[in-house]
Amino acid sequence: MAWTRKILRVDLNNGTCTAEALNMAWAKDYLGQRGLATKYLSEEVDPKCDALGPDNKLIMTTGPLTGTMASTGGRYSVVTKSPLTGLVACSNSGGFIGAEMKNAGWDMIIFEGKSAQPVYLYVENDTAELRPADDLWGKSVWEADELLHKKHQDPLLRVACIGRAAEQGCLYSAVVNDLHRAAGRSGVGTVMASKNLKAVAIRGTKGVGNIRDPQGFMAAVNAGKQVLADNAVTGQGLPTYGTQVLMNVINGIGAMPTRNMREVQFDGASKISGEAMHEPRKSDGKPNLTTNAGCFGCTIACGRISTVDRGHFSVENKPEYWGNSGGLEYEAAWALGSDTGVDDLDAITYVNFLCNEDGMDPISFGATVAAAMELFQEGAITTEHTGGIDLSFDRADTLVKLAELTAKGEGFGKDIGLGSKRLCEKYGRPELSMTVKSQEFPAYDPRGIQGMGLAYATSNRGACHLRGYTVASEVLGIPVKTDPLATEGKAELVKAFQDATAAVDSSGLCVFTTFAWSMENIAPQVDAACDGDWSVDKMLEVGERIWNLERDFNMRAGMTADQDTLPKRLLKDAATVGPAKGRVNDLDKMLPEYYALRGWTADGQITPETRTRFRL
Amino acid sequence: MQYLIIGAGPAGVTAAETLRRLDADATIRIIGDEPEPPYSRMAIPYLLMDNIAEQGTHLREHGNHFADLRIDVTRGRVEQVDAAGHRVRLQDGGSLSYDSLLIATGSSPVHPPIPGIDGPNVTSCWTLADARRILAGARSGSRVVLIGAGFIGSIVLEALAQRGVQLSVVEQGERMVPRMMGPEAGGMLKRWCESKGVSVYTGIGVSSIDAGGVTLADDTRLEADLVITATGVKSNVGFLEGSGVKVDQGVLIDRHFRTNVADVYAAGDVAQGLDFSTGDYAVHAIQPTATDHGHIAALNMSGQAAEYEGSLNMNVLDTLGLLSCSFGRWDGVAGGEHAELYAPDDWRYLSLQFDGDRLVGANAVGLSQHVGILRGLIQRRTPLGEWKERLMRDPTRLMEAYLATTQVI
Amino acid sequence: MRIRLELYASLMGYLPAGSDRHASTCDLPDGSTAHVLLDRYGVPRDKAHLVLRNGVFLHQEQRDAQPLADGDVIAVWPPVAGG
Amino acid sequence: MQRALHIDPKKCTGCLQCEMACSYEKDGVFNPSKSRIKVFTFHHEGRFAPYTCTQCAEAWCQKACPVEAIQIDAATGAKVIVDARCVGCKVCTIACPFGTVNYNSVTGKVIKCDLCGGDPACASACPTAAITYVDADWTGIDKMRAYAEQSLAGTA
Repeated sequence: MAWTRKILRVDLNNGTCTAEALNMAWAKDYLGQRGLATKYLSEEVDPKCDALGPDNKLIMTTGPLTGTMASTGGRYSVVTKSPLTGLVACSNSGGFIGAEMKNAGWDMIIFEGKSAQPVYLYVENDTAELRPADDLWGKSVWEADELLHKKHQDPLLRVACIGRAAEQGCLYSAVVNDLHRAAGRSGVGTVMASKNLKAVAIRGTKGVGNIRDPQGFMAAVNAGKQVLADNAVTGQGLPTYGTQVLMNVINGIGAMPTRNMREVQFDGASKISGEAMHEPRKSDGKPNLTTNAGCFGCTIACGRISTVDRGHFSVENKPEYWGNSGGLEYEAAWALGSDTGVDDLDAITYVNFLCNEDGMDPISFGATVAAAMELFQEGAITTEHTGGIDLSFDRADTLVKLAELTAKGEGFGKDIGLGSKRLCEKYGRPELSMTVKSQEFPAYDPRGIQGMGLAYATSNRGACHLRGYTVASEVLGIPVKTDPLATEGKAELVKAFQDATAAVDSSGLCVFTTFAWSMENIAPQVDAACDGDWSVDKMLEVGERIWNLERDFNMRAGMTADQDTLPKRLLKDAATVGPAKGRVNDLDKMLPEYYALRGWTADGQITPETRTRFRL
Repeated sequence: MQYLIIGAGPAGVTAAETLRRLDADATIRIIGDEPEPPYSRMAIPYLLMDNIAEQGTHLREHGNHFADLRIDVTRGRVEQVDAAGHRVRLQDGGSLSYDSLLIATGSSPVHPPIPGIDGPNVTSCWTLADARRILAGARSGSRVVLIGAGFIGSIVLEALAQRGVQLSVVEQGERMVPRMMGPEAGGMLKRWCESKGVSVYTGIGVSSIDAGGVTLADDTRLEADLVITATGVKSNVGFLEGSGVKVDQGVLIDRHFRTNVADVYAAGDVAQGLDFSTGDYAVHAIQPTATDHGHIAALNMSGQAAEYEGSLNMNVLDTLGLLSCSFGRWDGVAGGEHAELYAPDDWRYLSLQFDGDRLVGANAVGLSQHVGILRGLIQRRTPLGEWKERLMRDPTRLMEAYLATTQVI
Repeated sequence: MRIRLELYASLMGYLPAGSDRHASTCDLPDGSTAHVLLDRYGVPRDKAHLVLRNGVFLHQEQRDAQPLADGDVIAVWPPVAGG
Repeated sequence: MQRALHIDPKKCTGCLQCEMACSYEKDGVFNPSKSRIKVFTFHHEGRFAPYTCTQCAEAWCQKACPVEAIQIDAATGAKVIVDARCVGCKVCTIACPFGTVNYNSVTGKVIKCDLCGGDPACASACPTAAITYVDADWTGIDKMRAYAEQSLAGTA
């Protein structure tokens, strides 16, 4: 129960849409969303396939709680093989389209093959069909969204769409839904573009029922909502300041990756922080932030809705950017700001708008710009390469220009679209790329937060904070405070976070609930909704199974354990300021313990015993 | 005070109830010429669909509703109004006096001069008696020809199709519902009906009807067990001849529902009342207008000088599951702008007509949610300001425009 | 000794009027602890979730026991999180 | 004293908990498309507006109904659809100038807010108190309602 038990399979080669039954045996082992879709991917796709070829598949997937009244129960994920990392990609998004898919009666949509012509998928409850998208191709996400709403004359149609960046091959392109929420990381939008699939437009009016124990479910849901409301973080901190409140915190502890991670503190942090978004602007007296917003069903509402100052150079003659849209979240503000040295809140907000409008992961985009800036500083890139653009650090105008070029795949934007790894290789300085497994880092320097170093190195989708967010414990004291500079106990902490996150990501809930909820709050909601015994232990077991399945896919894709590492800069060049001064990330002290805890061999291979245990 | 109301339809019943609220002591009498308790013609299609029993068409649920309100409902037919004598003469020879008279006699189907239209296999669909004839004659598999695909015809069409008959529809106009919607929307309705197995002939008349069926002007032969006509209605004004009450298409009234004769008022289908959109006087034979008329006429009859703002012409149709609606000047006004979206493959159409920055009319097919705001925007004459341009660019943002211009947001 | 206090997020309201964005400096007697400093500004102890001394987290007991030093920067947040 | 739904759009985050609570209360499933209360998003303005029936005194829907299928709940004053009588003619959906009566094609009846008999599920579910159920005169809703009705009434 809670699952609709129906999958929509879309064959882009033949243009057909077919319904099939959800594999319930797999659902009981993998729950839904991230886990279940990865199982399908793992069974149906050769991990060695070309990520941008017709043999790769793209799966849009919901969890059993997606579309229910469980707080934050609106999540969906896009699962595929990543063109950026060559490994499994699973990008999670909020907004409303996940719930709409569920309301239309589908747990999952699997896209396979490649369409000869640009198409979009239109789903209205049981009816699904591919339609020509020639008029949408070449349009931004925002333009295509408006066209689709008009075409179907339905203001409540929910749209997930790729922008021009994906069409132009930008390797970290996102699938953007509801205008400004995104399945952002690992280039899932690039895969969608490779299939000539521009958009998915869904209208669901069937509703989500099939709750195993409705009364028990509502009791668990209401108890959960109360915990979120009473918790200072989810009840006050996140709604008021959003994730951006971290800007000053992380800077304060000296773990703010700055100017391509050469430094660990950013002098301009407070100017682009969550607090700064509340400050009235000199020009019009209005703050950058207009309001907070919730995704479907979310009673936290950490989302930011903001405007750019109309007089700012980036938008001064562009009234189309004078309205409100989504932003800034911490990771984007960091990547577009600290990592490039830009402390101009309006410029960062505008560039974040562009990332949404044309479907680019702002983390990877900002980090790639930061790498380009260092290459420029080192003389590896010159104005001859850039078409005259001065790529010096700290330049807001450069950031804006590069965003506009990359969004459309023009000029030097083509190179920025390669991502940090390929860019640095192209210009002969691969060591300047701040990536793990070819994916750019997010906003926590592992020299100042040791556990995050291990989390990054072992993440199944390359550098990522959302695979094991030990920041919660090491910095924020959730659930208990640990010392960010210590390595002891971090292997266990990382594993625990990774497994729990995999389970939450498979349920349809948002991982941000875990700032207030433990698995003791989550499991009863899943259990009341779903058939089967969904105890805390079962949830954690499923999380660990998912982690091993992802690892297995990656190994079959050709990944080797020596890729479980960090860039040399983070392992060799000590931090020069702040509490972490003199420290590098001591990955070698944590990794062997981690492998052992995972039931893997000393060289990172999944042991036969572990395989048997998780029925891989 | 003696109030007499001729006609037991929605206008008459609403007027009677309103009068009772305003005046506890008055004598209130409704006189109707059909044998059933007051009922709603709007409900007949649902009777034909077997959704409801006859009782479900009754205007008031409780059998003693009128008795409780001390409203006397009498069966009878008025032959003549003696305005000077403040009396009406009945067909059965009796007469009734009044202090204040409301003419709410409604309208009746028009029968075009087609040979054979008076045949025993031909019926209109207007009264409960008609409905019983159709229920008896239109069984699953019966061949039925429906003449007329205007608003009423289209509602009847829905009911007939639900009965599982083999249905053909003939409409003399160029499209279905020609007085309710433009060519795109009307054409869409026709294609929709055809896709559901109904044969639709537009732009052609019927030349004759006989016991075996219908022959069209181009000699196309449509075999039929039953022929139903829905070729328009006209106000029931015949009995007013010689009364001095002025009649045009319907009874001429002013903004207080007064006729030219003292103490005689008119409301509903029989009245040629103020049209909100045009400022002219016209017969709007629709249910909401009838009840509005009845309500405000009663206010005036009781001495309150309530000035009518006019009725908005509007209709909503469900044609075999395809919803459509029409409001006000759906065909536009001179010098006004027009926003339109047409998606024939998706069975959707939306058309907004503006006069300056005010909405004056609309047509929609496939719109099912918050439809009433179209009435709200038109009838409130809401200045749309910047939302006019936004609607010109994207008419689907109607609800936002409505909220932004009428609510505190 | 001179101490710099930085208050963030919803605690900013405890800064004296005219403070520069997040920070205020004050002189405290030698040996003063973080809690003494917070009391000076009227910051409720239960709202001071993250207390960093020169970027290093102070546990509850340290806030009472650990004497501050001249030039220290104490930065304080209510319960917050992000991601 | 009768109570009314009071809506404060400034507090709304657009989470749709109210829509789910409504559909769950009425239909036993989470289905925003069948909710009697709808949240509208003003993306450009960065605002959210929950919207539902104000239970107006001279109810347009009630007057237009040809079969007396809209009746008044004596306890709450709500205008309530009587499913057993509703024939699905949709006249009320075009008569209500506020657009708060909608047709449900699944049931073939119309639906509208009925205040849940005095304990509105939307208000209970709202996490930010953007929707509350309060004494009618406290909300000023009567004034708003009167204004709305006056400007729309058939008489000048």
